Amino acid sequence: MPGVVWGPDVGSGLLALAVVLPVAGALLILPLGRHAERVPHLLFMAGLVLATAIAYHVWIGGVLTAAIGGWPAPLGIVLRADGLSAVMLLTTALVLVPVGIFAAGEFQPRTADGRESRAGLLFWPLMMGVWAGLNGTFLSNDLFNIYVALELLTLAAVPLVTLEGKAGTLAAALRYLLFALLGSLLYMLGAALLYGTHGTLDLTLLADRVRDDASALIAAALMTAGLLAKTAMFPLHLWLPPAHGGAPAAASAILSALVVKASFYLVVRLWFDLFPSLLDDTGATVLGLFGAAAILSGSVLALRQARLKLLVAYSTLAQLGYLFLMFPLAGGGTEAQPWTAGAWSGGIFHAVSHAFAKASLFLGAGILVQGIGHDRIADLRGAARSLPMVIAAFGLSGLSLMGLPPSGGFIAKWLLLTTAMASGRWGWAVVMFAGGLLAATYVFRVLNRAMATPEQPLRLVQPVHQSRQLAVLFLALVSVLLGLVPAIPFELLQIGGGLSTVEGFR
Amino acid sequence: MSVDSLFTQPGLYGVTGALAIGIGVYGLIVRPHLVRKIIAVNMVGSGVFLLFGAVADRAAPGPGGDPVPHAMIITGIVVALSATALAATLTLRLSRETGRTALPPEPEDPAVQDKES
Amino acid sequence: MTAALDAITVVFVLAGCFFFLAGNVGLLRFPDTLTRLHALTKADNLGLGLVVIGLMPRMDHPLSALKLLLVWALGMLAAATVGQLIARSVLRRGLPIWKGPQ
Amino acid sequence: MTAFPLLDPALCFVILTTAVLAVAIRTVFAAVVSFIVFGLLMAIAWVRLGAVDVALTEAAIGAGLTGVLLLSTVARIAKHRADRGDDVPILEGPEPDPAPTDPLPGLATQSLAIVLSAAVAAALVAAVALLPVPAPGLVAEVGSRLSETGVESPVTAVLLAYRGYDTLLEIVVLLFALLGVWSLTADARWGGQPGLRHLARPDGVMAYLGRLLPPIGLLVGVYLFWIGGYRPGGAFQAGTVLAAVWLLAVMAGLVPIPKVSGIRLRLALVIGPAVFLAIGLAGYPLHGAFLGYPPAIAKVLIILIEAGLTISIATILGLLVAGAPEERPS
Repeated sequence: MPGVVWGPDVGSGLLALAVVLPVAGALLILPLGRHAERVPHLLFMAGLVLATAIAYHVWIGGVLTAAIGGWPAPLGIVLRADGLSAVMLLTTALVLVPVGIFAAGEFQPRTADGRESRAGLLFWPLMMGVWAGLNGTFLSNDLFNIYVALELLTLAAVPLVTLEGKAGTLAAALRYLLFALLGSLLYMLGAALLYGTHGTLDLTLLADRVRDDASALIAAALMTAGLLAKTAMFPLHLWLPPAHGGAPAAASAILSALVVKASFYLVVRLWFDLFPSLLDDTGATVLGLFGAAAILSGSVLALRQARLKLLVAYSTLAQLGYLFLMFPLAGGGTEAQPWTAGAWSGGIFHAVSHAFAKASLFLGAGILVQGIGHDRIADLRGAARSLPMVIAAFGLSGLSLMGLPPSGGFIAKWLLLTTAMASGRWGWAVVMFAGGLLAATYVFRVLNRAMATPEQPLRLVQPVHQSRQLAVLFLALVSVLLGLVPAIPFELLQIGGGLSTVEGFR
Repeated sequence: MSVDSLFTQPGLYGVTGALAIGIGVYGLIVRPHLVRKIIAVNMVGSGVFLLFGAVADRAAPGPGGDPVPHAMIITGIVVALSATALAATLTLRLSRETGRTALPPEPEDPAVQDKES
Repeated sequence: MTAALDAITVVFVLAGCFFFLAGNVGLLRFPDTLTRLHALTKADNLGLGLVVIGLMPRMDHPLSALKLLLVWALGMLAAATVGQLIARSVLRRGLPIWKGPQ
Repeated sequence: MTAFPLLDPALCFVILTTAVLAVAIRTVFAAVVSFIVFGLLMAIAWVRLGAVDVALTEAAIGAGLTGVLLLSTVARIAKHRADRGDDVPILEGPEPDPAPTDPLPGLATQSLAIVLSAAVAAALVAAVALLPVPAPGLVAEVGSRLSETGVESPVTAVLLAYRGYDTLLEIVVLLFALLGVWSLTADARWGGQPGLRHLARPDGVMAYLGRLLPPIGLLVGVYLFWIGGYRPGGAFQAGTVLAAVWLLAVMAGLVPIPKVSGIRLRLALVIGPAVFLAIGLAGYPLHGAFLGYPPAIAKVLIILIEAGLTISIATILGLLVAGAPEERPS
């Protein structure tokens, strides 16, 4: 084994660093206390470089694997990065950098009188924990190791919800925690059954050994149910809006953009890599129906919200619904007509573009709260004049939610739609159209208010630093850019994806 | 399918684990008090671990067993304690701030949320 | 030799179990906290001690037998302390105390 | 095992009885006590299944520490209630479930819960019956490479060598649980001491125990840490014992509980994962992979990691029980 890292295979050596970096960050920030001001930003930048390097190595050399400690599977834990992992890693890093810049205006480890600030300090290690949990999930090829990474994610994410110390967020955080815990236990239960049946938890080994039988079905059902609870998928979704809507804006952005995607990512891994036969089954239709219910109910509820942050949170429920349409759409294909590819690429692309759009929306809502003192949609008149960058970003991100060109959301929904129509399954297409219309209604409802001219010019209660507005705009621009140059991410996504990604974009 | 395997030693503990999970799920749904819910989640966790332990015992009956699941279960127990500590502190804080020890009914009314901010 | 050791084990462990049983009957049947404490701590300490004595000959190393004794000592220490604390709390809170059959 | 054919069924029956009690019994306090008994019985079940390491962990952490946490939660809730003047102390009167403000689920929810939990249990029983014979596992693989790890206990080899990465993440999870607990401090109290009061009178039995037990506890803790390389034991069990000793000394009023802002405390929290991480990174040049140990020095490295972990685990567990800071920083 010696020489693996320093030899030609530098890329594999980088994988573990993607988890080491944020963990080391948390361990550093804690003793540094109020002197930790600059550390997180340096780490976020380093993380972006690292994620880019990993993606680059995947791009030129294909799938990367690294056996931790030199112990190969099934005895040890193997890290594995294919195109999908690399894309998720990059998305995470690209969202975290602007969110970090945005959050610096709100969370300072040192208070004005030079003491250590509770929220100002703890926000940063908690972010590092979320980041480590995300990277750990995206890179691990071992089902139990993923369980530990998911728990790290949960235990770092839940305190973020209550970080501002508002009493109203406590119940939301508890509901979130209970759902997440039950979800991980169900997931672990499925993993235990797989271990009992096949004697390994390594995804690659399992993919060869899993048969299409009753015990696989029970394990798959348990794991999927657990992960649905963690993803806030209908009908296990009610914990999400109060938790995401009540958290500080920077935390909401991370929770809605990235954290729920980790468990979604796992559902994709399980269904496409481990239990591909399920895609042709009624189970996939059930997932799709849940998705459809989420799209419609989430959008309608978003329409009825009086506050922007809650509107954005309910819109997350709806947008998560689209992700689950990929399961029924991927099934039923033949070699001549590979529905799988279009549905898979569409679903993943939606997850990525929604991450950028939603992060931008939550940060924008946070700026409105800071700048004009509230986020009541009815009283937004004049906001476009006072905070033009934020409202512009809202419009751009809104394109992705509605699925209008040019945006990443358009490409994603277009892929899903064409798959649905090409395979003659009109029902799913109708749901997507309806969801798009509803999204347009709630986006324009906000824009309409914000662009209206007020009777008196809107006065900012507190100045908003330029860098925070730029962070919001940057995220919105990325979500649009994805729609303009989709080819690069698509080629990256297809690396090592096996049957699921062939013929994706073309 | 072999029903006989349920009546071996590991089978017995596997079934006990399965039933403990069922009892825990029931308690989690039905009991409103948050300390009860935390107990119920821990009960589900213990059941999951016991079932996994039965799996390990099948691979190598008697003292020792399969050490890989054992190590995972130890990790799982520590993780469960971590989550319990956080949940307990949240419950405590909720009780001090609001006097409640249960979650409010589904929080769908935006007015409730508006009051909070 | 082994038969004699086995006999010692059986006798002492059974005796220990009897005291555990007695202690638990007392816990269920006695009228107030103090008497229940009395039953529990006395009988359990004795029961644990007898079980320990019964198991000592079965250890393959004298050091392990000593560890068993340490278990007994720690068990008694814990029982004594907890008994004290509970009894004190009964007095401090003024809980009802049994004054003999009415 | 064959001498008492009824031992396992009886144990399983009692385990399930305490499980039902923990859910169904009238007061929350009694439910917590039932759960602790459940946990201790689970520890016996682990011995029956030949998993002594797990039994130790379950008894110390699953039943012991979890129980302490839940009991202190119930007691502190009762104190809040008493402060508000709407209820009685916990040991005398039952903690009402539900409290006056807590809604009960409707009949529909209850029936749904019964159906759902029965379905889950039935599916799992079926899944257990479906497990294949002969059972697959990794017993042989673990044994065949044990010599490269330098430790003799297979479980310790899995925890710190083969799957050391899990354990690294696990200690980080534990640390984040503490950060989560701390994050619930009121801003004005940040930097102060956790809310563990010492209750002992200086000449009382508690103070006596607090003086008598720590040396023994310390010895047991170090022993558990050391024995982990050979037989059941290790950093987590040792850390639990040390945490208990520490809390005892605090409650006996012998040592003050440190402020959460203290730099030495912060360093004690991170030393375990930091040493783990550093040795893991040294694995790149030494053995060509993250967390790779050269067989020649594997044992030394594992002992170093375990020593750091024991310190951090003891500190974190103790502070988790102590809770969020409640005293203002002076």
